Amino acid sequence: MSDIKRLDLEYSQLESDRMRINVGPQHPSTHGVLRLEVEVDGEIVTEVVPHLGYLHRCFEKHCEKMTYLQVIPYIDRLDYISAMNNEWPYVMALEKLMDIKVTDKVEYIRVIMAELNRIANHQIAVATFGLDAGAFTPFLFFFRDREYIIWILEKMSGARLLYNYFRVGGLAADVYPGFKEDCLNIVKQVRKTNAEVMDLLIYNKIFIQRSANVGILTPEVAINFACSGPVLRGSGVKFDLRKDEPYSIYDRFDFDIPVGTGEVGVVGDCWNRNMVRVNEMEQSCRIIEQAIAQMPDEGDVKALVPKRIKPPKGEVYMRAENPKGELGFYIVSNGTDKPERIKARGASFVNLSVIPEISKGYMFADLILILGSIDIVLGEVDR
Amino acid sequence: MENVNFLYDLLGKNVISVLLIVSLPLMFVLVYALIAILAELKVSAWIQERLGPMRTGPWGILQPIAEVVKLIQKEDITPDRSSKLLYNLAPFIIFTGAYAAFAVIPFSEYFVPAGINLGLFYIFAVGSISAIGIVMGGWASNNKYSLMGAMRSVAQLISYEIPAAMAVLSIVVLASTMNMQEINKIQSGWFWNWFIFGGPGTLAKLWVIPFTLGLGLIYFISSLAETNRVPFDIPEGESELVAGFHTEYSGMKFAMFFFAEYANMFVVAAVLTTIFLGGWNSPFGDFMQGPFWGVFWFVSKAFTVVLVQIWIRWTLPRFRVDQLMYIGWKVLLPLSFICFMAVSLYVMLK
Amino acid sequence: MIQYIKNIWAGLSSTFIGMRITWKHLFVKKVTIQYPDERFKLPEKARNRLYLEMSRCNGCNSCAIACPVNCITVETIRVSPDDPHQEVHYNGKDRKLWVSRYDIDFAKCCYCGLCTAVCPSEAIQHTTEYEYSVYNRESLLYKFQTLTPEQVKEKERLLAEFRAIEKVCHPEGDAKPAEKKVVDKKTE
Amino acid sequence: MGLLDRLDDPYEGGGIILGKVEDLLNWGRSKSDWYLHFGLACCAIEFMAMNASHFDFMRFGTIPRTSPRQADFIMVTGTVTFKMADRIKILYEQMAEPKYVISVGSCSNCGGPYWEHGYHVLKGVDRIIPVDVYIPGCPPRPEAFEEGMMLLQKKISHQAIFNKRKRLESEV
Amino acid sequence: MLPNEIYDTLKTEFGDAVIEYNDQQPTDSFILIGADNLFDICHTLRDKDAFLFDYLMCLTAMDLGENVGVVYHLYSMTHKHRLVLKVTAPKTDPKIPSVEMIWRTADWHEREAFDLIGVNFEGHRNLIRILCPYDWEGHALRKDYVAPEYYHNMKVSY
Repeated sequence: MSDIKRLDLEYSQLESDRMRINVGPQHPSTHGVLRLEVEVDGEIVTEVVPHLGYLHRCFEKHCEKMTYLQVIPYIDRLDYISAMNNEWPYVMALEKLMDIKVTDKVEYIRVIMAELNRIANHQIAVATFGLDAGAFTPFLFFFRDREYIIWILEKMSGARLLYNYFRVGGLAADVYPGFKEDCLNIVKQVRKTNAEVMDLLIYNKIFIQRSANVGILTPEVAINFACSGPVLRGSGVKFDLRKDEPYSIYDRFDFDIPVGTGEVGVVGDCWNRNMVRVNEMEQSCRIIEQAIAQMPDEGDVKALVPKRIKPPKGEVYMRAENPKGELGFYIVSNGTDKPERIKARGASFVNLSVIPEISKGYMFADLILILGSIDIVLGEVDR
Repeated sequence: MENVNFLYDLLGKNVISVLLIVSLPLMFVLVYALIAILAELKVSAWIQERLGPMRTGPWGILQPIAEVVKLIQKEDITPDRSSKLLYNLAPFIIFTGAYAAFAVIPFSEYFVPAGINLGLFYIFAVGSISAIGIVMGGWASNNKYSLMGAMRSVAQLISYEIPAAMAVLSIVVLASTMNMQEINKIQSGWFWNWFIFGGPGTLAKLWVIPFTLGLGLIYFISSLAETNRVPFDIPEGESELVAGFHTEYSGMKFAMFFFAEYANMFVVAAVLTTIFLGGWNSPFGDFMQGPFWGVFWFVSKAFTVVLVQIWIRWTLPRFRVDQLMYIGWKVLLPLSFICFMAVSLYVMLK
Repeated sequence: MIQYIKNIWAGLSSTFIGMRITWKHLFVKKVTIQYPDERFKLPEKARNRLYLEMSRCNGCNSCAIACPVNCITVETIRVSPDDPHQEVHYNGKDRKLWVSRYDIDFAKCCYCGLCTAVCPSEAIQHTTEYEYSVYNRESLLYKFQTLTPEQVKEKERLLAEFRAIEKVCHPEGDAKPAEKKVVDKKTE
Repeated sequence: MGLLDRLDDPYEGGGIILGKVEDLLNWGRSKSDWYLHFGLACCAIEFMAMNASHFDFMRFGTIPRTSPRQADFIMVTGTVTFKMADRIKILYEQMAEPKYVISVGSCSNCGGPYWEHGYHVLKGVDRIIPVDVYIPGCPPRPEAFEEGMMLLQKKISHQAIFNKRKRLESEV
Repeated sequence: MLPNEIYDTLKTEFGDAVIEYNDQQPTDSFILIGADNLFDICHTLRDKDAFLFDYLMCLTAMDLGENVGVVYHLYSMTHKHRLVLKVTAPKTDPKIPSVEMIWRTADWHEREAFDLIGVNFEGHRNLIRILCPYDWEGHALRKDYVAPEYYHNMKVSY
């Protein structure tokens, strides 16, 4: 495997004692089964080589064998933390391909579901980031709140994690009575916990010391690496598909795009990336409140499409703003009920590729934080 | 010092009584460690709105006993490519270092296993033994994570020894003795006679109180670092170094590390209690003062300090290794010098 | 120098703020649900273990087709007209197919709920039952058929007899082709 | 598995004292289970949720360890791929006896949704390491994890060190 | 800029290298280009002020039967317009110039395409497998792919 090693010349000519450490695939803070081959000079990281594929579950192969409806459970298992968000670009792509308009109620429910799931995802992201820094308690505060969100999602869809809820042209089930009150309570609870965690973790001096000025990602590098989501916004680029390419009904809501401000540290470091997530939770809360207020009570959510979905021959690329970044589905239909090819452009996959670039020269402990701040899910990286 | 040991009076100075006196702290360490483990589990759980162990005995109070029973039965692995002698010796050395410190800890007016005159000096000397054990264990394991953990741990122990020693030295200057029993006796009376509040003295001591408070804080922070507790737990920081220097240890040897960690926590808490918090003295003058109340006060004070350590552990994130050094050398050390000079000035003026 | 002191102060004060928060949480009511003693009430449509109501199942096989992971195996035998056990379906119609085998392998099942959505008679349903951990993986293969092996053989014999008679009556073979309908999605 | 695998020991006996000691030892092992969390995929998130406040796995006396040497059982939560399989085996071999394995979720039970076309998925973790308890679900509810844990505790407390015990009924 | 305008501009600049423009619904309109000039065209697309396609959204390789095709989805952060490029190469010798030097994000996408479809990206600095193990045989997403029976003594099929 000598060709995997790609040392820069200047490094390899230096005479010094370097140690190659294998971080992962089973390591407490690689967020799954990522393996990083790290070369350290004392404590300073000189090279990082990521090795992927420890969770390669052949998603794209399965897509070719399944009907369009059967693909949805597999899509849940891509980014299993935000399964609702995952399904959305897929069904949107098919709706675009088949030229289906969905009703307003469906759109509102989808928005609420996606934003709830976005909050849940960011809670995990911030929590595990704190865990990487050694703070265990905020992790459990966030998970306590996430549980309430999960209960709503479970009441809606029937499952706790992998929902299989979105359908082409509709949804699997209607809202339950009391849904709106539950959502508003969640919003309250999320805000309360966020305020608490701000004090406990985010503005803690030790945490700032650890995460500010670490893993700086400049906007140019971020765009060239096609980073998206909070990673891109943490670098100060105001780019959010919900605003820049408003899909569904996001143009009806009033919300801001939080970007890294450099309030602490510099723009593009781990702290700012993390802060973008915390701020996005607040924006999601705002969207949920508005959507609850605007949502029509009447209307059917069941899809009015034939049981066997047969889109016309064609290709479509649909992308949506996922909590982790841009998730795109490139669907090639050959006119039958099984897709010819589905390519998932995972946000984590692309965001992770920036790791070797931004972690050189920092300490080994920083590498863990940089990895945590990028918020990857290996299901989406390896597919 | 008269150093009355009531057991010697009771039984005479023979082999049995010596053994008894030696083993009493051991019993104490074992029982205390079990309670501390339970406290750690329970406090962490309650802070996080959980319940902690619930299904082993009522409210899970038998949990640590189950852990010990289990650890006895576990297979004891010696990695194939480790340095066998050092690997097997390391846990014992660490535990010895932690346990040896108990020799001079004054539990009560009448009970201190060895009331030597250089008590504080002895504690610092013995406390450094564990560094040898850690580096032995980390190096002999033949594991990169262990090695890195050991190196970090030793660097940390050595750096934080100095501010801690400065803090203790200030109190030595204030008390003009290194005998821990003597230091305790000086602090008798109400709680404002404790050295954390400047020790006994007239109102003129008011200006030195901030400095002694600072010294107490400096010693407490250094003691956190010396026992590898959060926020200074980088030698065994889970998220970076899997389990640090004891990654490769299993079974009883790991239990030794575990016990040594909690014993160390108690040692530093005991030193803090002795030199800053009045040791076995009742905080309320003569109220509840006496040899047996002394044990109660001493243990409860020390255990409160341990609880605070646990409390901090579940609140803070951990430092990075360079920040740790920065705090040790550039923050705590200068501050401890300033406090030391202030205290010296106070003693001179007194 | 001022920055130095500010940093120390920020470090200490934020630590105390954090400790105050954790101290408060030490005494709030705990949220833990102590599972074996008290349980969280699951919503009705929670998707856990599948249950098949055999009397409602008409052997249409649509669940096996809908299943993305092929964990359902259905085998059916046509009911021969002279079968002594004629059964009336839940909707009042006669049973057309005996379900001789209905297996769900819960080791494979992905609990997606697609099979319940397509079932015309609502025979297959997700239940709220989730406690069925086992020591052996074979125990996760659930067999739902109510017919005993002897009954299955009997039905097969009856069908074969009926077919033979039919063949004699209609030698051209305009009747339905004689087959034991083994439905397997893989061959589809 | 060495000492503890003597269920089929031909002779019975051991007497009251050994029996009681054995009870104590088994009690200790069953009540104190340190686990090596082997988070692989979706089930790992539910696993984290189970560790969180609402379900609180620690009630069962389970403490997470990150080093396999100190773990008593390994929880394989997620899809095991071929690239990963060797590592799981190594980790399992690094654990100290007595050791147990809980396989969580469809994927590690038998490949789950990926059993048919998954060219890169190991069809069941029991092909490389012996599994004690299978927890079905995709992913299982946190309560199901806890039920599996109780099942493992039951199994441990029925194991024999000194004298022969009856096999668990459901195990036969 | 709309795709057809981009096509016209490219056509005048590169001539025959730009083969075809397709805007049949419901397919996203795409431009088919020849493999030889891909690098230059991509370079122009990224750097020319009128295009400024600085964001490579997605790179997909697919098995088209006799050919393999690679699809590039481009986006411009400044002009907010998008473009789909398509390249094909024969399956027997699938050589396509690498764009890794233009968009660094293409690095892993191309490695993935090499891993799963077997497209040989010329000029890629580190073209090794990314998802499958390094000693894996065959390219799994090809339509004629047959999974091996055993991998490291572990049975592959159920």
